[in-house]
Amino acid sequence: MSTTDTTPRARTTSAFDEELIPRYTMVERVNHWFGAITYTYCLITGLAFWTPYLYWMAAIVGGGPTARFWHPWFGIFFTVSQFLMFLHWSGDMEVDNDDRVWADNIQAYIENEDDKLPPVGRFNWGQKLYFWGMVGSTILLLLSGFMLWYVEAVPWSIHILRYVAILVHASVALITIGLFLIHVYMSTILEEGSFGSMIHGSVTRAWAWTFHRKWYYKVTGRARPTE
Amino acid sequence: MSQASTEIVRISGHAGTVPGAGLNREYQVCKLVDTTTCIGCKACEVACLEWNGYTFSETKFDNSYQTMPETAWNYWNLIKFNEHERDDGTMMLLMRKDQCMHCEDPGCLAACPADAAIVQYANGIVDFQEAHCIGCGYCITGCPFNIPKFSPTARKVFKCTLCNDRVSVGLEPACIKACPTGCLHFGTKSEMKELAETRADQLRSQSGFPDAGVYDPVGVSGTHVIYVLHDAKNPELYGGLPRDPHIPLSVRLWKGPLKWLGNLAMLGGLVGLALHYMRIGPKKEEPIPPEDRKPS
Amino acid sequence: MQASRREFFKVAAVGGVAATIFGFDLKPAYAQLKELKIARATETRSTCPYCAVGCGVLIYTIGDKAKNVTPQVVHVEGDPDHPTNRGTLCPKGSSLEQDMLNPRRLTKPQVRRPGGTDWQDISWDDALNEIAHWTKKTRDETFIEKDANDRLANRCEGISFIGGCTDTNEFNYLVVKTMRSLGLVYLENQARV
Amino acid sequence: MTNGWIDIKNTDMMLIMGGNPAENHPCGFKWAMEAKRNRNAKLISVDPRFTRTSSTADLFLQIRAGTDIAFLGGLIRYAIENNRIAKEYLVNYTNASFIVKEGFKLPEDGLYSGFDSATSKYDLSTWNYEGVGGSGEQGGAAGATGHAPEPVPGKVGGAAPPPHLPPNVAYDLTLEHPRCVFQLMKQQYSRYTPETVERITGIPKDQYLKAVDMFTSVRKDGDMKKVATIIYAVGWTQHTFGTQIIRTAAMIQLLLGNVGRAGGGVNALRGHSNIQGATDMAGLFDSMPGYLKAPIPADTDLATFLKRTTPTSSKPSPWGSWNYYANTPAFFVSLMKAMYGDAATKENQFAFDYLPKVDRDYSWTHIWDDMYNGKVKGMMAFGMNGVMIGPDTNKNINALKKADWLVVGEIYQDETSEFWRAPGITTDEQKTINTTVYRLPCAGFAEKDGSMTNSARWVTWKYAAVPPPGQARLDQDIIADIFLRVRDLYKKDGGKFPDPILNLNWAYADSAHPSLSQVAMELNGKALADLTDPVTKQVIKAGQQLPGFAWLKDDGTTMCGNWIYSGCWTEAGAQIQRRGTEDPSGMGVFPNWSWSWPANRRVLYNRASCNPEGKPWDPTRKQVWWNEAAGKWAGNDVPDFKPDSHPKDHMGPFIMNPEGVGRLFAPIGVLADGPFPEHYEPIESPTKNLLHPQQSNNPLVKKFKTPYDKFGDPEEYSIVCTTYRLTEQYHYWTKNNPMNVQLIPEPFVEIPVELANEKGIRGTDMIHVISARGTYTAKAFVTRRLKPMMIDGKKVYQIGLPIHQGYRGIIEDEGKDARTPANLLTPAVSDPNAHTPESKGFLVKIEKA
Repeated sequence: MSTTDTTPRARTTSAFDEELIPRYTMVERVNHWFGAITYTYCLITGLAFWTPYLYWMAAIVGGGPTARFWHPWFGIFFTVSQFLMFLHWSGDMEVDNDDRVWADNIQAYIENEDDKLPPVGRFNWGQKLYFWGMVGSTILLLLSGFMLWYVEAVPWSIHILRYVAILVHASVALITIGLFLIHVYMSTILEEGSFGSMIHGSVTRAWAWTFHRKWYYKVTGRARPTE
Repeated sequence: MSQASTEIVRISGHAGTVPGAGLNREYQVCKLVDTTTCIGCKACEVACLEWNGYTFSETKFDNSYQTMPETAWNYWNLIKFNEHERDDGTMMLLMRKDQCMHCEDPGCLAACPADAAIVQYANGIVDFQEAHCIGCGYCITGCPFNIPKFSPTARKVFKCTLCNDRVSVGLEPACIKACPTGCLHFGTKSEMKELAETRADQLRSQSGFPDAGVYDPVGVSGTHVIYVLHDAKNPELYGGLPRDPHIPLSVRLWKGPLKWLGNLAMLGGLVGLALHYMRIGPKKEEPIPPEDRKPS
Repeated sequence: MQASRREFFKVAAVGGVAATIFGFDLKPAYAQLKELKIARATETRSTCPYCAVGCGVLIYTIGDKAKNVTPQVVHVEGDPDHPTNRGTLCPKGSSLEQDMLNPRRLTKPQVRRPGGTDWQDISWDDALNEIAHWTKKTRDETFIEKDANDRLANRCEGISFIGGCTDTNEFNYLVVKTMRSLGLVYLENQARV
Repeated sequence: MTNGWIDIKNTDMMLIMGGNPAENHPCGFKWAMEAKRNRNAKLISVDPRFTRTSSTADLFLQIRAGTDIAFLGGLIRYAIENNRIAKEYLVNYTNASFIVKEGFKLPEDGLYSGFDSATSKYDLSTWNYEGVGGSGEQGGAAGATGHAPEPVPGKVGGAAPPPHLPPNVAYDLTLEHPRCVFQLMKQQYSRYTPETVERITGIPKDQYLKAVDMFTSVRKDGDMKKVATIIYAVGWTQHTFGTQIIRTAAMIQLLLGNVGRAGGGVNALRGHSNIQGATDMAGLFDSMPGYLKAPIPADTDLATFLKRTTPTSSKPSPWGSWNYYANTPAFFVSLMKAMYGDAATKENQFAFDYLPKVDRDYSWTHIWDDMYNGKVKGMMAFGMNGVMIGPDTNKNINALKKADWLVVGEIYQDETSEFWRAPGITTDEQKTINTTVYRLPCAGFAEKDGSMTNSARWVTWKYAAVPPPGQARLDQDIIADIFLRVRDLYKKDGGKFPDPILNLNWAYADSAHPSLSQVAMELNGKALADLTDPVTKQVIKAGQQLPGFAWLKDDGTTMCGNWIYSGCWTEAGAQIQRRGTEDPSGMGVFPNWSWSWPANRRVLYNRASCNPEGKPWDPTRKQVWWNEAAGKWAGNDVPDFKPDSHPKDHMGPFIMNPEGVGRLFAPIGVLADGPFPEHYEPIESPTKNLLHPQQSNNPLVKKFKTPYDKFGDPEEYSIVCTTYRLTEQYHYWTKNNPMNVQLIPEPFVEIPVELANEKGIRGTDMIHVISARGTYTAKAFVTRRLKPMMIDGKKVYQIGLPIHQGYRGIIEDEGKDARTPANLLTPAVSDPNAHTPESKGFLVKIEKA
């Protein structure tokens, strides 16, 4: 892939390229969708509570009281899925030196000039950022959410915590929304093949080679030629 | 249309003053609680309970005459008892009726996300509409007086309505009616303010309370429940009446800048992503170069 | 509790006339007032049975006192016309509704027999007959016609009547009439203690 | 109350002592607050505890329970010493100038003259005024409040004839005569110095002086315009010298000229809705309706009885005395006509023999003692929870075990009907208790009509709102039914002296269900023959309702169930149902609201609100006044006076006293234990009487002899305990009411912080309060509202406990408390005058449970 050639190269797919290699186990996928659904539920209901202009969203999920009733529970379900994700993926989420270089050149990634970037492992720096962002946010949302859920359990003498909770919950939720939007955008529209991977659990060799080359080498057992 | 909204201020083709100007009624209602004549009899508590149909919740003796530590979802009106020794060694039993203050600038309403769950009437009553309440509890956070309380059975939040069902037909609130000593008064805000100031003045000049005063906190733009206190400089003595209540800063930030910033960010994010797709487009997988097809 | 919950959530728009009295601008879609629970209740004037201030109370009952209706108490509050309490009530007076609607009320005559360890139900007729027999028996056994100095005494020292604090004047007078005529001298009242 | 609830708003000064109206009469207390708000009136609260009344007071003093006479006696001394007295009032309206017989001795040693230690009785002959003109001691009796002398049974001829008041009394208007009442009073209270008061009451001298100065300031510089009131309740009554405490208050009010005046008076706050009516109707052994005296065996016929009980006036000869009780024969005969109708004839002395004759004390504590001793075999208790009310609950329970039968008419399950399963009585023991107990469901207040009389003597009709629940029946129907069945038995089988039963007037339209309006009309009275007023020529036809008690006759031509209620239901209709809300004078008279006895007067003795010339002491608070043009008394209130008595006739304003004036000195045993109040210690007291250690207690108090009548040694039981009600609860009634139980969920004991620290007790810890008679168990309420006191140099603690909880009730039935009635602790000793037991001020010790 030329660094100057902006015209997409004609695909020379081969059967080899289209061979599938497993990327997510069944458990990982189910959990991911469990997380996705619970998050989306929290997102819809949360947005309904966030602004009157989106209060109609509560109607979609059964009306305000219902939405309010399930929102914290779905938050907990989401937390459970986050915890499982943590168990599944935290090992692959460590940021290494390649990632730092990658991060420094993120502009190239945004502009689809991926070959200016160092090859990445199972997850790139952006995904790791998303992962850790979500893990951290979940912890904060959980803590602040409990304080909102059982607000009267926070003694009046330290009711400043109630105030902190309300800001934290909203602010962190906004952060997750930002992360979530990018995540959804990239995995459904931007990066062809990603969405399928979370459905079927596998990717093509080409996909793996293109986007997660180090991982490709690792799972196919090929050493990187330059090494 | 109600009288409140049909008050005439200008008339076309009319010479002279507006008839009725200066005579128009003031509609802002107000409860006056004169703690210096409160005898802590709890008639207001029972009257509230009876009128509103809440009957029994279990209480425990807690080394005080006070019925329970705080108001409850089904106990909107609570007298707080505090033993206090003055500097000269004389004993005081400070008793203050705690209930919704019906703030002019209500923190509960500011914090509430549910459409029409909290309304403020022209007469100043801040009313929870349980039919619209979603039970989120944000009002609990928004209230600087710790008044709204969540009912786990109803899954909604309740508080004093200032008996709007009674007030709307020209009756006084149940607590006011019951009060045996006249420590509770009900009328327009300006009348109550005047009565309160007169009483505070009497306490200063006649009863040896130089710090007597009226509690009508400006932080929430005034309240529709005002207190006369023996010691207006130390409202905390009266069961933790806040010295300077206001809508919490965090609620203001949350409902103000944060909300607009957040909305902007979300909208901006969506637009940005769309533009990104249009300008840069999808990432596609590429064929694997031959060198990487070979097994190592 | 059930009833009161229902009551609480039952909302009804209040007519425009009533609503304007204190300046409500009701937009029913947004704000609905609880209906006034005594709007069509019947008002009966009574006197609080507790302390000797004698506060006037208004007892609100459902039903218009028509023949086929047994009234039911829904609310009690002070009588604003009464010069002493002017509509106010203390915590005891304010809870009078519960004194009337109290599941702990006694509703049938009972007797505890000698050596008994529990109550037994008894009909009014049997109970009053037995009491009348006891009264006559004890009176006849203990009646003193003449005292030790041979002066007329005409008293019965075997029976005592103790009267309560909330009985009406008329009841008290009937007690004095009947009990004095039975010769009772151990006739005492809450007034003493 | 001499005055009324609303009238309190007219006062300038309130001494609230022995009562806690903010808690026990909140709706009446509003008028005290009105006085504070509108008149800048001052409120002094004197109580063993800092109560919710104290929280509104300008001055609070913590007093040792039972030392009120010392406090008030010191107040009398202070007022006299500082000339804060109403001289003109004192001279003209009280017996201050009356000269007392030679030989009368003040109780410097604790005893008045005439004490016989063998019988523990006083010879009353020296307790009298000096007569002028020899044969002075004819006729005349003690007067309105007197107590029947008790002949000694078994002694032929009974006791010596009671002394009588002289018709012409020697007097000295300069009040200088050494034996005049004023000088004796001054001498009596000269011993009550602030220092002595401090040692007895525990009130520091400086605080005490502040209080008495504040109270007497209404008479500063001879001013007569201001008015002070004294307000009390059973905190005064429930002592072995309770009546004398109240008398001391009355003396102060006479001394300061506060009686009869708007915003003044001596105001008893009665504790129950119709205690006043029950007293008026004489549901008490020693009186007949309208405060007529009960006959005694010495009253061998009607004439003897009437002579004994009808006072004759006794006064300085130039003065007048209406002596209204001179009409006793008319009142009594009309009562007998009401009771026995046609069976009461002139020939049979209006059935005088039908009435039981009392020869001794049959009062409350005696009932239980005599029941314990097997004398009283049956009891009917209607709305009266005798076990709880005590005193000495244990004794009452054990007395009931010995009774043959008990009838309880109640609306809730009460402790009295369930005495046989009181805590501690096992099932096996229950099987040995042979009392038959009937428990009859009665009607609640809202289910009955009828009238009740409040503390201000207002007789107000109420209407039934709902029918009684289940099989419950109206109380009057039950009493009627029992009576009619007994009458049938006597008709059928005969028996001992059936005449009064067979002849009782029971002419109610529905005899089994007497209509209370008919009974109320009987109370008012009606003419039995055509009557004509000799002056106005007004005619009342036979059968017509009487307009008032002035029409009552002693010849059997009128009948009236209670003379003081005459006027309550006239030909003009039921006055007690009136609802006029107008108050023309603005002084809270409300003359057209219901009706008050006597004769719709709202402030008693209101003639005394004017100076001797008939002009109001304070022109801004005009109650009544002499209208020279009309030649009669006029007023905003009904004058409590002879309407046409010209001021220059000098008729005394206290028309119910034979003297016509107020009694600073109570002569001839009107009060059994002394003409002047003297400080005695409660029967159980932490200290000897500092005035006369050899005579600590009231010498007339009797102790019973059962094993339950035990008394504590102050060495062991060193804490002074008092009992009280809480505003949230009503006696033993609202403990069945969830809302009130919510307000006060559990019994507790209020103890001072210092005592708690000493004993290692923290708030809400369970503790035992132990007296010589019983143990009460509840949670500790550790408070700074009770402080340790220094009594004669010794540190004394006071504690207090509410009386409400027992062994039946919401929390009791759920087993959430120790089920110990407060009156397990109290002693069965009582006041020799009013026979009220001493529940306020007894000794206990406390222990952590």
